Amino acid sequence: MARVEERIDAGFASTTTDASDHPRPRGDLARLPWVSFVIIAVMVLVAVLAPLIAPHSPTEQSLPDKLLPPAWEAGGSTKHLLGTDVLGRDLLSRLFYGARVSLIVAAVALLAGGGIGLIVGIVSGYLGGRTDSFLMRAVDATLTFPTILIALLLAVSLGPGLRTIAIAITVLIWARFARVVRGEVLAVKARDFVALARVHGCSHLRIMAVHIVPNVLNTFMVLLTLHIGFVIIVEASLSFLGAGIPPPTPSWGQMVSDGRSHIASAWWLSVVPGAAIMLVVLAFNLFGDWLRDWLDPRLRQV
Amino acid sequence: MQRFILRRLAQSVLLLFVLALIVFALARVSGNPADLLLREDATQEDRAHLLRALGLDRPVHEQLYLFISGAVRGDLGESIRYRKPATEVFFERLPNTLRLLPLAMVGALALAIPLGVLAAVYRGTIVDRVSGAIAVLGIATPSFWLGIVLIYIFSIKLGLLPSSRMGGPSHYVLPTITLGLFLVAGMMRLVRSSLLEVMGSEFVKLARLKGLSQTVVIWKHCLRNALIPVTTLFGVYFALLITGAIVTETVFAWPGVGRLTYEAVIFRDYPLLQAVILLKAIIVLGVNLGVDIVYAYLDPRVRYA
Amino acid sequence: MLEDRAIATEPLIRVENLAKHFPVTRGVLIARTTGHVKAVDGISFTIGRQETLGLVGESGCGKTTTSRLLLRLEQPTAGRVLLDGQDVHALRGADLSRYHTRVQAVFQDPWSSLNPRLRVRETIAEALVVNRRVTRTGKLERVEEVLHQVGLPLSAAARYPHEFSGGQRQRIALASALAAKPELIVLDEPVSALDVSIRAQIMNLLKDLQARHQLSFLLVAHNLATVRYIAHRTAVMYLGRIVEHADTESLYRRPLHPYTKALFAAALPADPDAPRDDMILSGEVPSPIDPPSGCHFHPRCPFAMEQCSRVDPALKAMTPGHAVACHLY
Amino acid sequence: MGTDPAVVLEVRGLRAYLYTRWGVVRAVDGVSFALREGETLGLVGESGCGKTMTGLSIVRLLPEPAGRIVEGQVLLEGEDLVTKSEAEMRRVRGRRVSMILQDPQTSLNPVFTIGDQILEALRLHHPDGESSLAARAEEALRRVKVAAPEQRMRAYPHQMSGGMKQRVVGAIAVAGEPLVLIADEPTTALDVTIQLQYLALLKEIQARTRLAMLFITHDFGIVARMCDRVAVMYAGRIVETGPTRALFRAPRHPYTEALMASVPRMEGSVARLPSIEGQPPPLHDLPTGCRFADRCAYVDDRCRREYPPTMPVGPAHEAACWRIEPSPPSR
Repeated sequence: MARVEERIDAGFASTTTDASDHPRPRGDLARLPWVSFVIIAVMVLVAVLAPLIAPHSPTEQSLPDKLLPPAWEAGGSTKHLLGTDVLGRDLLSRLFYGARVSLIVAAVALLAGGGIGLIVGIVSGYLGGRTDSFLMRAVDATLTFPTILIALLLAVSLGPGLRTIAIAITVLIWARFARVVRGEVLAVKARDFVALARVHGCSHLRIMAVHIVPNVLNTFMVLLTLHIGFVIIVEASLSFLGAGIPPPTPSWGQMVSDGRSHIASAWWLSVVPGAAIMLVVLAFNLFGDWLRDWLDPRLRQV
Repeated sequence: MQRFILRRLAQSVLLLFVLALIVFALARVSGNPADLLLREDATQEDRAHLLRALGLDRPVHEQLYLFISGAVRGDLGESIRYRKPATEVFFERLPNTLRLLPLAMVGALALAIPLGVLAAVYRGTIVDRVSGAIAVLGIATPSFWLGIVLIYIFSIKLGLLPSSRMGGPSHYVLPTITLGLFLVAGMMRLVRSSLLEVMGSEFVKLARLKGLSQTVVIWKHCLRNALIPVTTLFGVYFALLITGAIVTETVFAWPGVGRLTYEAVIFRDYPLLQAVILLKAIIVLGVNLGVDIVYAYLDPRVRYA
Repeated sequence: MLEDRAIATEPLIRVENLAKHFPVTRGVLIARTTGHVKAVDGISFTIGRQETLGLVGESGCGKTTTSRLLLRLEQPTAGRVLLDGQDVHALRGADLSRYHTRVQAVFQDPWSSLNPRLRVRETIAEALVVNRRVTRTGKLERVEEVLHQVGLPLSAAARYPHEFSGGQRQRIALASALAAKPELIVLDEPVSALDVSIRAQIMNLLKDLQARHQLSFLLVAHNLATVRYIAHRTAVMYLGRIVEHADTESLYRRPLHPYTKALFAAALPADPDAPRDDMILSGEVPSPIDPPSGCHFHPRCPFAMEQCSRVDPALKAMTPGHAVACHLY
Repeated sequence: MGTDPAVVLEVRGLRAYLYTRWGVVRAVDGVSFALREGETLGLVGESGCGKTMTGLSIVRLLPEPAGRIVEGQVLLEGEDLVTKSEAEMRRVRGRRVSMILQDPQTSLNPVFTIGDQILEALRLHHPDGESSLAARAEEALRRVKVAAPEQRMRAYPHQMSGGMKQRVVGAIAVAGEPLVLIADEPTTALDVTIQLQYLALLKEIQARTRLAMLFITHDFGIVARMCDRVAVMYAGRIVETGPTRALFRAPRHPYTEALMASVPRMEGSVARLPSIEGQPPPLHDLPTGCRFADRCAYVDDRCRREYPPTMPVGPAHEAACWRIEPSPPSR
């Protein structure tokens, strides 16, 4: 066991070492946020199995059944557990299919945006110099600019759809990843084992692949998890503004938007999908927080 | 200091230019921009006429020159929906947004800083947990949904507050809460974590060793250091507010530039959207410049660099 | 290797007029050079086979930059580093690969010098894997050999760095330096980050390894007692220059340069009855961006003469093997 | 012994633990010593032996919320500091007990000028007019030999060298004319020639003010130069205390003996240093017996079973080891 007390006089913190140099505190795995974990698991299952478990088609209209309240309200029926919308479509089924959209968009956008951010961060941090200052300027510009406007612009010029929204969210998040990853790369690069790798004669490629990337991967994973919720909210907001996945494909943001004009008479149309968004985002965020504390306690709020 | 400001100014202008290029290019990737401008029932003659009028039949570099020189003069095209110059529409709506934004910003700061400080000072206690829960919920709640829920509860069920449009002070309550809440959450966590970091530093120990009380040390020595990251992020927060205003103004039918953005999207009014984007960019960049100056004042290490 | 041994008279390392100036720049987009930090400013020395050269001085004197130049971690502004007569910075291809096995390093902070994601055996074998074709078994055999040499159990090979204490980590770092059978190991403050009770363990280990494997060391350190214990010869640096250079015994018994005297006087002997010939220097080390004219030490020197501020003193041999750069001699 | 100066600070059976995620770290685990007026006591030990925590316990500034004083007394002129309220402690800190921290680079607040930070300390101790304070602050800087104090008052910490900053920290520490100064490795971050300047400065201040100094260090050279008496700490406990000369001439605890022998000397070369094998036990998992037992050359069964009592071995010299024959202190 490495010794905790070697650091006590230094006040527990050392800037030259990272979390994996410390013994893991006992019992942290047991503090896994089970509730979050279950919510995430249910959402993934529902999204994958939507065609099998959805009681109705999400797009099938049935005007006689329109605006039915949820089963527990007066006038509701067990046929439509969460009621129906203005076109008589089953809310629960739409909710299930909406989960798919949220997850697909999150996966595509995080893979693209996170990937670009990871590469930019590593290149920028490792090479340094002019490449670094140029890339970081671009990052700063993207971060201080209300990038969602670009997303709206894309939606109008390219037409809404999965591709547009994926590009839009990629533009929105790559800079956040790039900045944090670069910071980590700089910290890792300053450590002696990288200089020693050069003394050993490692090529730049090997130094990056063996010595740098594995040491920023924890941070990257945490960052990825912490951004799932963010991406889901952005996707929902874009859908709400009419710049997301076009109808009739159901998405949660669009469902909230559709229900808005009936809020006085059919509150569930907006409230239920919105609550779903909140619950899922909450679950992902708590899970990400836990993962951060466990893997990378140094990574503060980003 | 002056050189620093000049350099930032030059960077901002460069950034605007890049943005203008993006706007210009996006209008053309999906075909001829004229098609974005024409109504659905337009004829071939209408189209040809429009092409000539806007110079879209000329080579691309000439089009770019026309676009940029027009933009510099403040001419960003005519809104399709309003049949007026897009800039004029924007500036008609801007005052309404400017009534809302500062309220939300000040409200968020007034709530986030004390809460963040309390959470840091009473770390691990119930105060910390409650404010932590507020932060987590605030971040997870989509603000468009929050707006709707607030309308349902306070306007429809309780009938206490107006649900939409501008008016007396009561009209400001719900939009301000909706716009400010997610800011409160983010800022509070930032204040807490940066304050905790500062509180662990050696100079805080030294200040305590002088015999200063914990309260004086926190408010005098720590907060100023802890607010430096908050100040640097002020620009980001402002950008977030501009973004948030789109959704909030849409939900509350608030006739500001946020709602205007939504209308431009819904009605596919490309000239209006590009004007809104470029003008908002100018505002955001201006605010960022101001933030840099304040930051230099707060941190002597930057001032004397 | 055979042809290297042929030139028996040639020292292993010969450093000639080595200099490293770092530009000081202002501005971000259009960088202008406003001056140079003369970290190393024209130094020469040799390291023989199985010899330890100690390099001492205060922070900013250029001792670490010198060690980084020898390791090819920096490119020199002027001068050369010769390994067996070959310019180290001109090496390419297979020669370069061979250099990387011949010259190794151990750094100060054992918490920073091991990759936390690699098992100990991978860290140790790195120089072998990169520079030589080794089989998996050959690699593991060598790892076990060096683990044994540095006094660690063989079970350490499969573990990760975080399972070890500072002293054990420094042993791993040493094992990793030994793996490729080097001739020179650059030791940059190898014990100063360790606890007092651990330091002697590592220093003794270094001496044993040198005797057993015919190693040469360049020892960079600020602790004079450590240098005295390990180094055969010692060079004292001040603001990028060597001010005195001698056999360790001769230097410690009779330091000549006023700076060396002050430095030795400031090193407090662990003896309450030691004579206190205090020579407290006034002021601080000047900035290496704009070092004083003439002898760099003259503004702080109690014996400064008129010519000291004008003429830069050259290293003069006072006795065989004892050279000093001072106008007093 | 009747002519001895008065005891100003006495620590009795102090235990200060840290409650961490790794378990309870017994950083200070039964520490006792006394400090007299005008005297310098060296507290020597390796990193992680609890010497810094001892210093922080005295001023009641243990890291929060992990650190807590569990047991014992800290008597300043007979008053127990452990039972004092935070408000009472505030009047103790700076005025009666001061402390200099290890790292001058982070000890000063980067956003305030040097002048502000000195004035802040002075204002607490002299609630009189502002104009006389400025003069006092310049005087304080002059006393720690900072050149051009009028200009330095307006400087920010990042504009000064490490040595200069540590002088400013020193000026702040003695601004309230305290009885006791705790110096926690004040020169570790400084170069040797600057270290000597600083040590000389501390001696000078002490001679002028009859300050009692607790000097925390790991360097026997500094102890030999600065201290009248030494306490050697190992794994949370003091294992040997004695007058500096006696302890250097004849260390009685095996740890002190081995540690002193393992330090290379400036004077005279040795062929081979005797070294202490192994490493100190982890403070969150201490053995029941003597904590040095695993590394001790003279270890026997009793050492592993029972912690040895502290026994006198000479005038004002005591050690905690079973090998010491219990005998009355020679007078």
